[in-house]
Amino acid sequence: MTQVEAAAYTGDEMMAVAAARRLRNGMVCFVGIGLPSQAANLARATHAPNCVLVYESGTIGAKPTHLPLSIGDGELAETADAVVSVPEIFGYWLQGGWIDIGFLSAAQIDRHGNLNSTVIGSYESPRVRLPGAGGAPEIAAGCRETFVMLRHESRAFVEKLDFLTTPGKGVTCVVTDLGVLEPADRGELMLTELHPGVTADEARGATGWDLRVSDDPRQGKPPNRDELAALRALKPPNGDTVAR
Amino acid sequence: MTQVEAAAYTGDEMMAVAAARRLRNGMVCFVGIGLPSQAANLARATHAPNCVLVYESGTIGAKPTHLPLSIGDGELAETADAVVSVPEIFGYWLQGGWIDIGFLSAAQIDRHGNLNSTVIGSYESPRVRLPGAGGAPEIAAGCRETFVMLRHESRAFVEKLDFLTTPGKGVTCVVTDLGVLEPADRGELMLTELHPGVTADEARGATGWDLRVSDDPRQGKPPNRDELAALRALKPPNGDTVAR
Amino acid sequence: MAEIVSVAEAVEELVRDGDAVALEGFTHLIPYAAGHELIRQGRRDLTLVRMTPDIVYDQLIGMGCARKLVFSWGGNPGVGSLHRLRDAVEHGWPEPLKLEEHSHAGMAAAYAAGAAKLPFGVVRGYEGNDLAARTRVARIRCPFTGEQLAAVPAIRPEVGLVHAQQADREGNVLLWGIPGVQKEVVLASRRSIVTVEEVVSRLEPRPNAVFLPSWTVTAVAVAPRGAHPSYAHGYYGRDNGFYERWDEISRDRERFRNWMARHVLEREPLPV
Amino acid sequence: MAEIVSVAEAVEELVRDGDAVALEGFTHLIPYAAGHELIRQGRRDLTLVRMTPDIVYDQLIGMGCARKLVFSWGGNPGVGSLHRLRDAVEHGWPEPLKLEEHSHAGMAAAYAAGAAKLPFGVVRGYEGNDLAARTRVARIRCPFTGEQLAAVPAIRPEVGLVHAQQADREGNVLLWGIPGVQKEVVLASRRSIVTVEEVVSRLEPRPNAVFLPSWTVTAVAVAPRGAHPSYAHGYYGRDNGFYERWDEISRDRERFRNWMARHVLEREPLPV
Repeated sequence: MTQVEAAAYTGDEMMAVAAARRLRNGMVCFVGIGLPSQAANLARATHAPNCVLVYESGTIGAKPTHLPLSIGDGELAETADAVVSVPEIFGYWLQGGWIDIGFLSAAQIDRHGNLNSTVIGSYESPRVRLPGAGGAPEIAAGCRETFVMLRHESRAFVEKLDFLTTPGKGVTCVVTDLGVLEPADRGELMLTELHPGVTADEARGATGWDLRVSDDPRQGKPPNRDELAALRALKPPNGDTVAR
Repeated sequence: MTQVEAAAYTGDEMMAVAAARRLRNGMVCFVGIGLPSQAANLARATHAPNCVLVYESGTIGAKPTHLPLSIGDGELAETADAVVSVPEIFGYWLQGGWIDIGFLSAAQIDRHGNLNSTVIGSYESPRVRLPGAGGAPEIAAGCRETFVMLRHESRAFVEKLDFLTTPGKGVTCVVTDLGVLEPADRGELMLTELHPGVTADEARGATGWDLRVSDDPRQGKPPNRDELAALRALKPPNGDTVAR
Repeated sequence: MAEIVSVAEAVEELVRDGDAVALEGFTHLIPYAAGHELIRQGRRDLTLVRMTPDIVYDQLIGMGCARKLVFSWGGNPGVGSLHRLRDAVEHGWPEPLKLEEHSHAGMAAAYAAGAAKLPFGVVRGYEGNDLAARTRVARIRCPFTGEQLAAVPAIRPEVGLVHAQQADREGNVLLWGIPGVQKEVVLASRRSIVTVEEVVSRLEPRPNAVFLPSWTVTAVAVAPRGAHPSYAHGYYGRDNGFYERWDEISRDRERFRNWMARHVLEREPLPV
Repeated sequence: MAEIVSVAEAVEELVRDGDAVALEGFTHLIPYAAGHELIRQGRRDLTLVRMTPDIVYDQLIGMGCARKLVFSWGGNPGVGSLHRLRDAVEHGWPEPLKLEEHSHAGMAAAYAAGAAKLPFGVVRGYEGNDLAARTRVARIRCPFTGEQLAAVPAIRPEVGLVHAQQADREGNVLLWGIPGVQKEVVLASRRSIVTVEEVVSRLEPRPNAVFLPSWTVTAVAVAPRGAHPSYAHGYYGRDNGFYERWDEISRDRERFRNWMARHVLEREPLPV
């Protein structure tokens, strides 16, 4: 398939494509809103049509044709194989051990994949109050693997988290707009793949700790036309009220 | 309403009628199979049409037209307002405190309303192995009141239980084929009502402990024609397979 | 048995200053009409309980109704921050807000424990992070395996408020679509208010439906479009545009107050 | 992903002597076809787990398949005793049977804990009676209120066996009507077998339905009327007459064995 030139896609699109390529057909994914939802739905629209999407709103096997804005949009319930309560989705399904891949994002990540989505600054008087834990700690603990998706900037890739919301123990890959990091010795994240046109030095410069880079980082492929077309077809609905 | 002569009804029918009369319209009843199911459905068919029947199979607001043989017959699900799982019916609904009256039976009862439905003889080598606890201990603990229905015989009304399956703390009335017992001082059961034609001495003779009798026990009324007709119309279905 | 009354009467009668109230609905069926009534009646010092505060709690907090927030994820889904929530936490405006925060799993277990009238729920969580030290959680040991787990205190609000599609004339309630923790919050609460899209003569069985018998609900009130800008499955869709516009409306204290005065206190309908 | 195989293959491959197996179905959808296959294949030393043993466990016990029974109510519903269960407990025939007995609430909580992969479940119960001393239960203290509650060990069978109305070709399963603990037992078990009335091309959403995705089920097998004499909502009713006749068939050891030889081992259909 023809590949697309760098200028023809955004960093977010590259992230979604890189994450989607890591999903195999039949995998069960616990998906949040935004980039993770894009990646998982892109996988479904391309090479992994039987990828199973589970949203924390209790929709199991949702098959949205457009990206939902919230994790509880009506289309998720309408297209799901089953809709269960929130206590059940966290108890029987996530903690129950049925999910292969959990997707997470955060405001900060450290070299061990630990995540902060709680505060910037001190907890008692934060500079920025972030949304908080949500399902993240138990997603990271309950899924077989955790994929993190996060734009690569030194204020996000930090030496020390302001708050540890989610332990990084289960993180098996971090997809950024520059490349992919994977845990190496003692769980420290190492840059193992670079997106097209990105150098290891750029990634180092965007990381707040002394980033380890694998000997010969893989060179990622740009999105091909099919991937880009499928991704753009998932465009979220516009802001108007949709009568159902 | 015309009343019916003694010969015209059985002891079990008198029990069902006496128990049904104690149910008020709108009460929520946790019902087992057999006499309790008869009593509660009789109340629904006569003076308490909005009596709510909850069966431990998870059927809430079941409105059977015939008495079910098992607590999980299909008709219960078909006529119920809601059908929930067994963990939910015991967790959210019974333990959750929503039930007014729980009905129980047993093989043995003592003077404090404690019940045995586990073994006759010793636990390790029982003379008779009975079905066991089922929902009884939590029904007695979770409902506002417990009604016991039990044929009055000295082998059932015993000085000492062979096994205490269900504490009698919540028992507010025991309906037998001879009369009605209610807890008096220190929770000891006292005979407070006699069915038509029954004497206190008969009840004493059918009780394995020295039965206390209230000063002037109420004289129960026999079933009237409407009650008997309604009760008999509830006759369980015959044993043949009913295709659904 | 639930009484069928107006939203104003239900709130007037059942919600007091200082109560712990839970307005639930996981993205779907969020009880905005009831929330706006709390604001119009000027309730104060509320402990607001809700997994995902959403815009409705941003509004209650910004209007000074809340003393404390119990929550697990406080953002504008798919959009960004809840600016009034942030302003209260970061700058104490209009007044300081105490936080008790959980993870979704913890809070869901706490509601389920509340519904089952157990004093605590158990989850495998709150481990290896900074959250445990900042919230109400305890370690509990399995008496069979020795494993250490997290116990979260049951949530038993004074008043649970949810929105549903339908009630019948007896006050029985039916909702369908994403059920969230609505059943749990009604069963866990000491009193409950259910607003509905409409009263119908007969509730029909449906896939994924939750039935709440009249005897579990304190008051039912009719509030058509009472979940807007959230949605009511089968009635109207989520107003994603409003969620996006809220970001701007709520950024500025004055603009927020003016908007609330006009559209909530004075009930001027939103432009369609 | 569930494989679609025959009942015999599923049992052959997934159930071993000595396993803890749970054949569930609360009155409804009891997996008789799977139970009879366990008998035909001569499984031994099974720990049989089930809230209400029903006739299927009377048959397994009487045929010498079981070493232990974990249960909460062991009778013939609406009829009386399970004579083979009683004979095993009272006289050790055909061999002694160990009992671990619970209340319904305790056992339901134990299944729910198993499904949630928690090591124990919590109930307010097992208090003031003689049961606590005779079963696996422990007291647990609420770290917030100090209340003492009962902890029951989670049930995590080696194999969970349930019957359902339908599967699709991918092995997704749908059941409806009284759901009992079927979802819990499949999710709690290490391996699972679901027998179904039929395979359909598309599973339709229905009220009170339980959907089990293919990836939660190890094997699906088609067994029409596989729940008889229990019932399958929408397919056939409960054979109450058989439940009544079983009382006589099972009272006598010889008559029981002859009946089992003829109708289970040699599969002679019952007279209609």
